[in-house]
Amino acid sequence: MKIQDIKESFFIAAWFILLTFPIMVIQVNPIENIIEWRWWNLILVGAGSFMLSFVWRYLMNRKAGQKRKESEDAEDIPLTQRLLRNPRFFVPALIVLGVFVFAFPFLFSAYQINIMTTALIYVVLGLGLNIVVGLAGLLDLGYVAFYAVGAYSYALLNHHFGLGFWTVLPVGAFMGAMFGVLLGFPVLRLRGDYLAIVTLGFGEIIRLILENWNAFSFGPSGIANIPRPGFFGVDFSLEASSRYLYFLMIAMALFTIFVVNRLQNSRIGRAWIALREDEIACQAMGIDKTKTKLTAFALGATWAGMVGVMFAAKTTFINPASFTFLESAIILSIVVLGGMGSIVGVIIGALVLILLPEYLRAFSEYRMLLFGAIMVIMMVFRPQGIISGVRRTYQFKGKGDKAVKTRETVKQPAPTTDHS
Amino acid sequence: MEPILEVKDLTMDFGGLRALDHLDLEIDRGEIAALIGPNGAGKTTFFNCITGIYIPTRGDVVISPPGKKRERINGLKPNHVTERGMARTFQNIRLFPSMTVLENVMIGRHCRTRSGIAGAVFRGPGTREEEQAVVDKSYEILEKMGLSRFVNELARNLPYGAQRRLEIARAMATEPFLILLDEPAAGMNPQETYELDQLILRIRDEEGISLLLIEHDMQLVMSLSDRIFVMDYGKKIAQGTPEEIKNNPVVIKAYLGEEIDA
Amino acid sequence: AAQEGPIKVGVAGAHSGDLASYGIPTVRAATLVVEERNEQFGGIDGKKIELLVEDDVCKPEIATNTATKLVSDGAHVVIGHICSGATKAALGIYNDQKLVTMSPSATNPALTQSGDYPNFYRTIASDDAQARLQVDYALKEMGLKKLAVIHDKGDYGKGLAEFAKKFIEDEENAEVVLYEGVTPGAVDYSAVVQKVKRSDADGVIFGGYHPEASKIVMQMRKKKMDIPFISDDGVKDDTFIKVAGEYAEGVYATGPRDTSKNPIAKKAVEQHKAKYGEDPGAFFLNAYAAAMALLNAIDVAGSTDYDGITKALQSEFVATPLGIIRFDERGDAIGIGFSMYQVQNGKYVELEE
Amino acid sequence: MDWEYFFELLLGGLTRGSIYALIALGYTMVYGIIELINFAHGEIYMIGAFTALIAANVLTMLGMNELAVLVLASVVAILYSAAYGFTVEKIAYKPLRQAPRLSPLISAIGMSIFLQNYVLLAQTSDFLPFPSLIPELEFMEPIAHIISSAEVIIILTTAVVMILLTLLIKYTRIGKAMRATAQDRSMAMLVGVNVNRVISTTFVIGSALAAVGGVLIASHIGMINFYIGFIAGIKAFTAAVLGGIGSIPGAVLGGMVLGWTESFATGYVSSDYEDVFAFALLVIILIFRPAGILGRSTTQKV
Amino acid sequence: MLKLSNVESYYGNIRALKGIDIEISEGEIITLIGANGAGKTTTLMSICGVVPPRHGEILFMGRPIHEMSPDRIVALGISQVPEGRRIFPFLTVTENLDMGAFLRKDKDGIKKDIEYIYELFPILAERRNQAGGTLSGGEQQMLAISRALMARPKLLLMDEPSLGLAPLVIRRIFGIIEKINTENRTTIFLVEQNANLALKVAHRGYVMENGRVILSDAAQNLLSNEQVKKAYLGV
Ligand SMILES: Nc1ncnc2c1ncn2[C@@H]1O[C@H](COP(=O)(O)OP(=O)(O)OP(=O)(O)O)[C@@H](O)[C@H]1O
Ligand SMILES: Nc1ncnc2c1ncn2[C@@H]1O[C@H](COP(=O)(O)OP(=O)(O)OP(=O)(O)O)[C@@H](O)[C@H]1O
Ligand SMILES: [Mg+2]
Ligand SMILES: [Mg+2]
Repeated sequence: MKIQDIKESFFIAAWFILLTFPIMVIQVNPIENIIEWRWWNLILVGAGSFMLSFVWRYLMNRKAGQKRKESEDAEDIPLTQRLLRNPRFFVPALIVLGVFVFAFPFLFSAYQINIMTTALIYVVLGLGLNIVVGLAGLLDLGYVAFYAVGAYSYALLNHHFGLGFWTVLPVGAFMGAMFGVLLGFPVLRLRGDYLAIVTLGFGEIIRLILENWNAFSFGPSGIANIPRPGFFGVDFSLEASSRYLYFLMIAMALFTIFVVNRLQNSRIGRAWIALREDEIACQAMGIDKTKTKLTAFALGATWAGMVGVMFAAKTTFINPASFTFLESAIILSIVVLGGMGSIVGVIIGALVLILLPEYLRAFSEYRMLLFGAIMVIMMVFRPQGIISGVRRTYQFKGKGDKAVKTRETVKQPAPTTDHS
Repeated sequence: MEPILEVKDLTMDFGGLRALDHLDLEIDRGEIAALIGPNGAGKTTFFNCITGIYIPTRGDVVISPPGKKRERINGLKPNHVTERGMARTFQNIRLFPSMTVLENVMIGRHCRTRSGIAGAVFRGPGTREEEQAVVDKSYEILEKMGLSRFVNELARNLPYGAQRRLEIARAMATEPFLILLDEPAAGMNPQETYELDQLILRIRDEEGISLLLIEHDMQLVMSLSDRIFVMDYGKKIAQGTPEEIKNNPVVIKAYLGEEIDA
Repeated sequence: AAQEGPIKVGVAGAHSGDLASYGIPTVRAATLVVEERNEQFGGIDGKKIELLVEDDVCKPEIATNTATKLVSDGAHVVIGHICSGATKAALGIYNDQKLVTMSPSATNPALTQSGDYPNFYRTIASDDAQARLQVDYALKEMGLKKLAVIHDKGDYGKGLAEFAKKFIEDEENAEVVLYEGVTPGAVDYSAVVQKVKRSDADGVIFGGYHPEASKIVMQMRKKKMDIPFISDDGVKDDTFIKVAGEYAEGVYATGPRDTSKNPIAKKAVEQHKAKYGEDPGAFFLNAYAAAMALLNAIDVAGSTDYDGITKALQSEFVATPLGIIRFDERGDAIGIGFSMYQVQNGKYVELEE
Repeated sequence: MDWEYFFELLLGGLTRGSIYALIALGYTMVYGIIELINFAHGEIYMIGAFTALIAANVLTMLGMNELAVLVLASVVAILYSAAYGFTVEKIAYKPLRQAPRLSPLISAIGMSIFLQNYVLLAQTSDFLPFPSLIPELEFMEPIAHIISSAEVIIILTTAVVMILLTLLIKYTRIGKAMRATAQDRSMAMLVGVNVNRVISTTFVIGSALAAVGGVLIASHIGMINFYIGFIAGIKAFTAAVLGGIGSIPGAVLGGMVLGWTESFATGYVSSDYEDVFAFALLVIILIFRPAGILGRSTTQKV
Repeated sequence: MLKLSNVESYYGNIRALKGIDIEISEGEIITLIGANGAGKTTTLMSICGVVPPRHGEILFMGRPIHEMSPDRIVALGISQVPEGRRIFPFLTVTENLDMGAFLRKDKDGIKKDIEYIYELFPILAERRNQAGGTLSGGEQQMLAISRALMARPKLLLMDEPSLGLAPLVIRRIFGIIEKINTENRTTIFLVEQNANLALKVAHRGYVMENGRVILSDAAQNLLSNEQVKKAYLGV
């Protein structure tokens, strides 16, 4: 068995040496017509892939083994879920977390506060997109467009009319919703990936218009000097204003969690999930497909619009470069990686994906390489996301009794690529 | 007898293929009717046409819900048809597989409840009451259908027969006056079929819901139906009581075969 | 304030992502300058100089993180950022902390002209200065009348083109017959080239970088259009000549004056080749100059004190690869002359005025 | 109407469209079989171009003649792209066969980021001039100002590849296996299709096509860097969807429509908004034909 | 011919088969009956390798097949009429039949067999160029059976072949089952809800409950077994 593994790893190492040979070893300089042979890399690749193949195999075996270990009757609930359900653990944990969240900006540097605020922005974005993708099952690759709408609403309204942050915050949310409906109407009858490409296109259209229509949006040079949110006219130092923004974002995130959680367990939320599962059956159950999808779309967009205002206020400068497709892709990754349909999952996903590149700064130029690799590895070894969604369950005592208690336990397998 | 569903001259073409051919049909209030016919006769297509999934090439579909006005419903979207009180099940089971059994039924209550986004967020007393009522009513239906022990199971993990019953439960949750069942007994063993038989009778007798079922299990059809319609090649070739149909030579030739195992 | 420990120089810019090629040369330039200084003089006043290199991918929102990181890590001055947008976003933070910031490549005029960023300096001419030179050259030296102005929709290219357009329109006997943006990275620019042809322009002014310029020039020349092509600093890059090959002949580009004869510039390029085995990339010399100017200012001021550095930057001339420079109150470099270059026999040659 | 201008725009659009189509073909094949928007496809194309560049330079140094360089460099690029495609599938997608629908998509995005940075780090961030491998044909000289040899070759290659692929899918055994796998994977197993091999083959063919595109397009444009795959990928994806994703002729038609839209939009309106037009057209077409121009209708029998 | 010993199969971590022993000799018709969710479908899928067993052994003509991939198992001569029909929705009827013969090389033979199928099921002939996905339920079922026959298998696994078929057609199908069994000596493993019919054509039968085989006997005996009668034959 061991010999077999080593053999296989040798083969893998040989394959990767061969595979990476031209790119890793040969460096051509067509301008000077020099070719440099970096043989040393060959050894690096060989040794690296040899080692990694063992790690990979180990992890693969573990993944397979994990399934096997759980016996037939064991409750199929992951540890995290069990902990979350246990009030003895849950309540103190929540308190500790609350204290930490509150103390955070007083313990860490402005930089840490700043990136945490950014991460919180993405938490809200992720939760917003989760409504669209995770609950309603509409693959939206242009979500960042609504974020841009919010950000530009603030920047432009402030620039032209001097409107303040608090005035524009609801306006931004409203504009997001408007654009959500605007896009939603024509395209919601599209299925799956066709919807994906159209939303991607829509996202690009918005960005391109912002980039090209100078008279309206100031083009690629963007809008500067956007004021930070005010607090009864108090002027803040950088440090203090970072803290203020942080707490604003915490509040916004809590608000989002509250609303999304309620929506998810409501009549509308159920309709979204049902729509994701089977459109035809849904209609046959009396659900208006278009209206329901549209609400999901518009609601998702509302959060993006709202948090877009926040974004503009935080960076104090915006230009179209912040709203590229890659941004949408990252937000989508947050949702999927965290675990579709799970609020806790999305929060963790956002923290991981946004803080990761920041903490990977230590690896300087290898930062994004590692980031990409980690995305792949996380998906391969945890395809259902960090935390998988759960369905609400109800307890009944007996015939004719009222539902007495509600809690979430049944693990919800995300929809698979089943062709049946 | 007061008809609650009247179909006149219903025709459906798929390209060159005429799946329904000038079909006329009536269902009376409180009736259990059956629609039978060879494979490919157009039975499922008939369901699809009257429930708004397909738009028929021509013809009229008129409903007269008890206590409400007569209404022409062709061209309505499926959800509107359901709102007006016609619910259905599917030949290939179409549940919401990763929702729980209770939630599947709760979805059926959707068109009979109203709370919107604001209600969901603020969760005022009205919404809470409505939600509680949805849960209670859904559970009640599940109990009636003998599914209460599965409430919190995911629909996809249910045995086949239970899934069929769940589909019926879900349809009942929409408070229909007429339920259309497409091969409800398919994949059930005789024992389960017998239970289904009893269940359908109970639905009619206790809830006062009329039923139209498509079925190939003649034993079930003959024992349940008040009236049977027979289709072949998109046309109605016969109609009558089980006795009449059993002995109708046209039906025997086209569908039943020489002897019946009933 | 006098401080213990090393002097920390932040270097911020795009080091990954699609714009990495504009940010990485700056890191290398700063590294070379600082290494040399540390080796030869043991730093400044006996204090070693340390670099804090941070990536901002040219995105404003990341740039604010980068900036706070540099601030938190105790940077004393910053070289960067690379893109004007990111620079603007970051400057607010540096300004609050009173950190002198010097960009080798952010050309947006507002950075110095708006007065919003007193802590900002740059070793590159602003868009309007370049555009001025392009237009003057086209109209006065070459006598062109009908100009097509093309840009790459980017911050830099479009900013420049806007100015060029304005300047041309301000003149009496010249007009802009076509004003158009091309999409960077597109596979083919033939439609735009056709459009230029149809517009009957007698010259093209281009704002943007060399990859787009070379594609447009090649397609123009292949379609037998020989009208002059006047572009900017982003095109004055040897890669352009290499890529466009024979088609590059005759193309004009503006750029900092006479660097090829400047001994410091020669040395800098040599150093780069020795260490990295290739020719330096975009804005390398600007960054080299920025690093030298900042270190010199710290040296002169005797501390990393904001006011001291500011004063030194604005009063002391320093010899850099771009010439002997100092900065005006707004932060633009004085002494970086701009010249027009033309590709002749496969080389950029400075045109005497 | 200025017919010459129109005609030139038409030709320009044709070239551009062929380029999109060539990459879109690989996209559509992969999508067709595992319903995965393979965001890493653009990177495979980029790696193909890089490998060709490296090979061409090495071979030229070794003193080979032009034709030999063209042929050998292309072969090397095709082999390597195919190998990369194969490896990527094995690492990033195969373990996700049973996973939720969107997981492989995220894996693909991660892969795309990884490959971009891999080339960025191992090679350079700068643009590199790409040798014009495609020779200028003598007999084309008189019309060279209208259409270059390289453009003609790109258009022809696209046409030939499309026809070959259509035949492959329609009539060969592997083609049948591909279609079956695409429609119902476990049923395909049950009629004896080796699904893993079919999927691998699809990736290999799609990636090889990306390399063909890489070589042709890079030598047409004359330069490459590590980022070219991204834009090409998005455009190709759009083209594939426009034509009806999963359909081979659809990918080509989609590419053409996209190319022409951009060309005419630039020519008659403004290139500022060429992409806006392209995406707007996409939206409009999909509203009227929700499955793309040649896509099969998605109406389901219930 | 086929021997399952102590086979255990899982869906994720649900143990659907809890140690199954089944033996089938060449030329037999064997039927497997059991309530919904007993694990009948899982048994067939385990034989074919789509749901590979985690424990136990499956021998086909003396060769262990429990670790083989489905395509190799199929190549040994096993084909299946799967539950839920699994018609390739965008292939035409003819193409679907053609896929059934994927592993066969004899072009002429395939052609002849397709014609033969069209004789058996004239409705399919009428629909030959229609996409499989738009067929009616029963038409699809006929197609699924025909597709499996196209492979000319040594062992034919049928999962509820009568599902959704008209009474006339059901009789025809069972006629075909007996015919290919006697004429081609095809071994048949039949899963049926319609236990009455199934036990009439079968030689032997197994009864499953809850992932286990609880009873096996000659078909006649099962038909008269009180327990079976009560649970599966509906009195
Ligand atoms: N969308 C469609 N496109 C083309 N033909 C269709 C379509 N839907 C149904 N048909 C055809 O119409 C005919 C009637 O189909 P339908 O499903 O109504 O039959 P059915 O009576 O329900 O048969 P079964 O008992 O087998 O379910 C069939 O021959 C079928 O092939
Ligand atoms: N894809 C699946 N995922 C999880 N559990 C499954 C899956 N398929 C079947 N099961 C479970 O495995 C058990 C056996 O199912 P199987 O389909 O083999 O039963 P069956 O005897 O064929 O029943 P039926 O008569 O309903 O077809 C059941 O409890 C079922 O819930
Ligand atoms: Mg039917
Ligand atoms: Mg079964």
